[in-house]
Amino acid sequence: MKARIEITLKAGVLDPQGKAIEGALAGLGFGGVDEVRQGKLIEVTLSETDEKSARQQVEKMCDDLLANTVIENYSYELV
Amino acid sequence: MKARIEITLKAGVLDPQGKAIEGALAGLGFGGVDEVRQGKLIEVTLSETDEKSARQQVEKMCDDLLANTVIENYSYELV
Amino acid sequence: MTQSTPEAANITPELIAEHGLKPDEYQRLLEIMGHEPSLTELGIFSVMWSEHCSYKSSRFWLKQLPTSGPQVIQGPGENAGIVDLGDGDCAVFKMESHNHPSYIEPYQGAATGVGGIMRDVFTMGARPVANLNALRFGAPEHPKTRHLVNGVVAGIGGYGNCVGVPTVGGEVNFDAAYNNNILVNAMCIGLAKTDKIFYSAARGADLPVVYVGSKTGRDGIHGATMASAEFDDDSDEKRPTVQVGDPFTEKLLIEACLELMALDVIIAIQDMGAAGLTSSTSEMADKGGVGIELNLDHVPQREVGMTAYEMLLSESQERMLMVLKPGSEPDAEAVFHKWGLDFAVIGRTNDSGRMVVKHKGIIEADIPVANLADSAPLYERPWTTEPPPRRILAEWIEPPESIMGALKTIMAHPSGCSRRWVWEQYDHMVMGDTIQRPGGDAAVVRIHGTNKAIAACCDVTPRYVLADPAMGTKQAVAETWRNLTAVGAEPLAITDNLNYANPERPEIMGQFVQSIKGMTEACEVLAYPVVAGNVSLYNETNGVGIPPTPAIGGVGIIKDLSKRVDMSAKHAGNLLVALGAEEGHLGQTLYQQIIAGGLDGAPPPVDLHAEKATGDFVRTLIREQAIQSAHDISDGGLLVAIAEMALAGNVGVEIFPYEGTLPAHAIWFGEDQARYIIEVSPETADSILERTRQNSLPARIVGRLGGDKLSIGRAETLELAELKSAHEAWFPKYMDSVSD
Amino acid sequence: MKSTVIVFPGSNCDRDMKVALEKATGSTVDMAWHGDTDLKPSDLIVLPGGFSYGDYLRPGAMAAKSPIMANVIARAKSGTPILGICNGFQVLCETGLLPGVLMRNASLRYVCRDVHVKVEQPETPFTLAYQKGAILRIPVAHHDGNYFADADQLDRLEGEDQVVVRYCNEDGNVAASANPNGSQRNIAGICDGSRRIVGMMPHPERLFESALGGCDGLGVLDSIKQAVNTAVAH
Ligand SMILES: Nc1ncnc2c1ncn2[C@@H]1O[C@H](COP(=O)(O)OP(=O)(O)O)[C@@H](O)[C@H]1O
Ligand SMILES: [Mg+2]
Repeated sequence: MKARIEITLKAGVLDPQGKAIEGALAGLGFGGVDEVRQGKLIEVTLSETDEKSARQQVEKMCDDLLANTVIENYSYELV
Repeated sequence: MKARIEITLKAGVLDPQGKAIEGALAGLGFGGVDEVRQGKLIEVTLSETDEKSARQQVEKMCDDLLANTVIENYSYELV
Repeated sequence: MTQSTPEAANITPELIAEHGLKPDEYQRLLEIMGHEPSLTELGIFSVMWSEHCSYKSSRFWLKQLPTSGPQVIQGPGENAGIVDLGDGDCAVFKMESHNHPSYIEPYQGAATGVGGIMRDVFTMGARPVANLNALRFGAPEHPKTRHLVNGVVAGIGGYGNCVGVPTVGGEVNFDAAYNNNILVNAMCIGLAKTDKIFYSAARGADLPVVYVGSKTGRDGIHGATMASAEFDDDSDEKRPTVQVGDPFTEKLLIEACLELMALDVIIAIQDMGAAGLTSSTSEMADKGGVGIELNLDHVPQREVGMTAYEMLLSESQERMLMVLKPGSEPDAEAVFHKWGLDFAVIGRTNDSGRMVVKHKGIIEADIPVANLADSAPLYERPWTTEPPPRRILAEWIEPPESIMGALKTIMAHPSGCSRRWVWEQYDHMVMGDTIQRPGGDAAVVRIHGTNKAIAACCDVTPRYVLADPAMGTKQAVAETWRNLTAVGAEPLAITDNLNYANPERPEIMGQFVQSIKGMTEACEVLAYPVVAGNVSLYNETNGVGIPPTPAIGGVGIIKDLSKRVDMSAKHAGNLLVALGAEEGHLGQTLYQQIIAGGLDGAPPPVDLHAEKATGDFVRTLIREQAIQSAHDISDGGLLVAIAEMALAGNVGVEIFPYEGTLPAHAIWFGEDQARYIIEVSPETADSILERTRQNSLPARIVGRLGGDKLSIGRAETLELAELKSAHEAWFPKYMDSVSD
Repeated sequence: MKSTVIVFPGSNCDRDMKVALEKATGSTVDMAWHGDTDLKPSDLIVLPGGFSYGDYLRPGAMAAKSPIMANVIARAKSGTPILGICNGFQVLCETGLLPGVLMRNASLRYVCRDVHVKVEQPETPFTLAYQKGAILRIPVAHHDGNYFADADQLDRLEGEDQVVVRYCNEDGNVAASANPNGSQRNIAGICDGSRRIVGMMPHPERLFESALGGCDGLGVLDSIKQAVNTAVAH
């Protein structure tokens, strides 16, 4: 089973990468770009086959390591 | 209009980050994690309202700046 | 194990050509093998006989270089050169190119270049302590340049910073001739004990061959093979031939290797560089005069379904091959597992003299090792050369409207401006022994726990080499020698990195040959041998080649750190004395290029005997602690050198008007060689000048320190602050304007 | 006195820190490996700079979860002074021992250079040898030193005098132009409420002898010596 985890910065948290991309896009002549936010996409292949335990496992991974829940949100789907 | 862009490493390209995360998860006692790959998620808010031109714009952004097409693939959706 | 031969490969002329083998080279292969090769065998020959591995165009000439001296412990031919530093210490160093990969993918190309050269150094038992890099980019206006500069510098920093080895020096040039062929040359210096050096010769039979480090993937398997669809199952996505570096793993690999080296169980060790497993295996076997049998089933693999061909040709990074003392495997494995790295016994040595590779019960390759190495093609390519261009007389070149105006223009130009933007992205202080940071003449790195230091620098002036390859290369060697001398070091030896266009063109081969001649002469006169090097040919796109660019990396020693100087002007009231003959040579100078409309004529001639006499004198003064600062005169000439000292020390200089017979601008901007500026106190000036006369060294007091500006008489003045902002501005401004 | 430097895979200022501490304290320093589960008694613990776990995922994130850190956190709670330099500061934030987080530099570039910082909180075991307001010239070397916390958290830090050092100009002016990484309110280092846990981006261990270009970092080492001597005397 595979988990696709998306980790994004919470609203209000500074995003230096997003800001820099925004500036670069403007510099390259892309008009009308209002905001850019950058996040992470993490794909984890699990040997677990039971969906419920897989969900538990993934949530624990995110809480324990993958996301810094002070500044980040996460969401995921199993595929 | 918002574009959600996913940038992932091409198959076969070494992903040192993914590898290190894999090791760390194992160290934290998560058994059965087979592979971890890390990618980027970029959200761009566009003032463009026409879907076709938005697509063109996003693809050009990805080719020109956001993705390193030598080692990365990208995909996106408009929301 | 049941043994069978691989399926017949159907070796067509096209397949041979795709593997870069010429028809006569293939004939030679057939003679060695005695039968048609398997595909894997063809792949092995193809990489081992490539220009990169076999040096087939350059070997003949490289043999002529001076490579010995009492200080030399190991000359060219091993992973890196080694010089003696006394007290049981030695320096292990080498420079290597990663040009093409850096053009394709600047960040990863440059990063893996740094990783590769570090492995060459720690393979020999040395802890890497300093990195340098010599970079050539296209014209700043070229649309790709900014992207390349950004990626290359970030990649070099990204790798070295993470590994924790300081990047302490280098050089950067911009020139339209590099638009489509940038050069990224990385140098690494390590420190070892003379009684703990490790080599690659696998001596002895029935010893375990061990693979350590990262797993093998399909990275960097070459384009030739990529073109044949049959090697690539998922052909919907063409596999990138770019390798991705993993500096974190490199750091672990360094620590693990050094830890294992202390256990005294390694018989031979070799990094897996170009042509990975193939070249490391065959080189270890060839040097040790043994055979090796590999079983690829045991190779740690990152991807499923890899073929023998792919595993043998993969250039996955951060891997090493070792031959261990039998029975020591468990201890060695424990060390690598502690560091979280793969460890696998993948073969054994034997006395067959053959490299035999098995995979899934099939013998994929069986090749006589000695022939693979010794019978590699060797070409004495035809070469032509032109007489050097005529010398340009200073009188032919227009003076500037104002001397200070020209100075400011030169120091604000991409060719003359500060490289701070580059080196501030490199951790140049980690390890706690960087005594001279970037921005000086040579970097100085203390030998940990002692009062001694090594000094190092990289130099070549491509415009000189293009005009006159022999003289220009001589100059490059001399300039490194001078930069080392200017910090008080005794120059010991060099590594070269010879970057040229297509050697099959006789005029390019001629540049190469002339460079070797110039280098040979300089190394001989200065007793400054070549102990390591690297050749990069075919730096050419659509028939347009790079200028000949023999980058030279120099290494020296400072035996007592209390006896060194830097280039920053120190005290108001002190005098600046210029040493060396003033001839006002303006041909091929920055002045000519930037102010006078374009390069022309002969480069400044190098008198190696004057070089030696002047340098030895400066070093003696530094050791006597008789001078407060010193700087060599190079790009931009005397006035630029004075200005650099003033900026570094933040002290103005009252420069004395020139009263001789040459045109003044030739005096201020001429790039005459074998020259230095030294700072002396007014009390000692007379005696030092007297000593220059006794030594028949031309010398002249050129200015007095003080104030906050540069001035020549009343009319010519320039505030230091103004010069400083002009000098510092170009690079960050350029890089921040429309980033990519 | 006993001090301990924690070594993570990828730490690379561990030796520099050891050398500096030995010079400061005159006694040998223990090096504790990330995988160890026990930690010898120690008067003070330092988390050194470097790239633990390659800085992959988030700087300091994986180190914060390594086995030894459970012990370090326990020691912190029982009052052992802890100093995190650079990557060590990032680790302290990731463990939650210090608030906030260190984001990518605003320039997105690694920066290695001398900066100036002003000492705002001299009452920590690592800054007590400095006067309040002292200006130090000290190197930074990082890719992720952009200190971020929300406005409330920042106000709380300020209100409790937990900002230890702030980037400033040579003349002490806390200006945006003096900020090498875009950190909020020019913050270069902070402490916890007990003032015994300190994290800072600058590297005092890189500037403790004139041969290295300056001695402004010496105060941190002198502070350690004083703090520990006082503690031991009590
Ligand atoms: N790519 C680089 N990496 C690190 N340091 C560099 C780089 N390029 C230039 N420098 C540093 O900038 C200073 C000036 O360089 P350069 O003009 O080439 O010196 P020189 O004229 O003494 O050979 C030197 O200290 C050099 O080490
Ligand atoms: Mg110089």
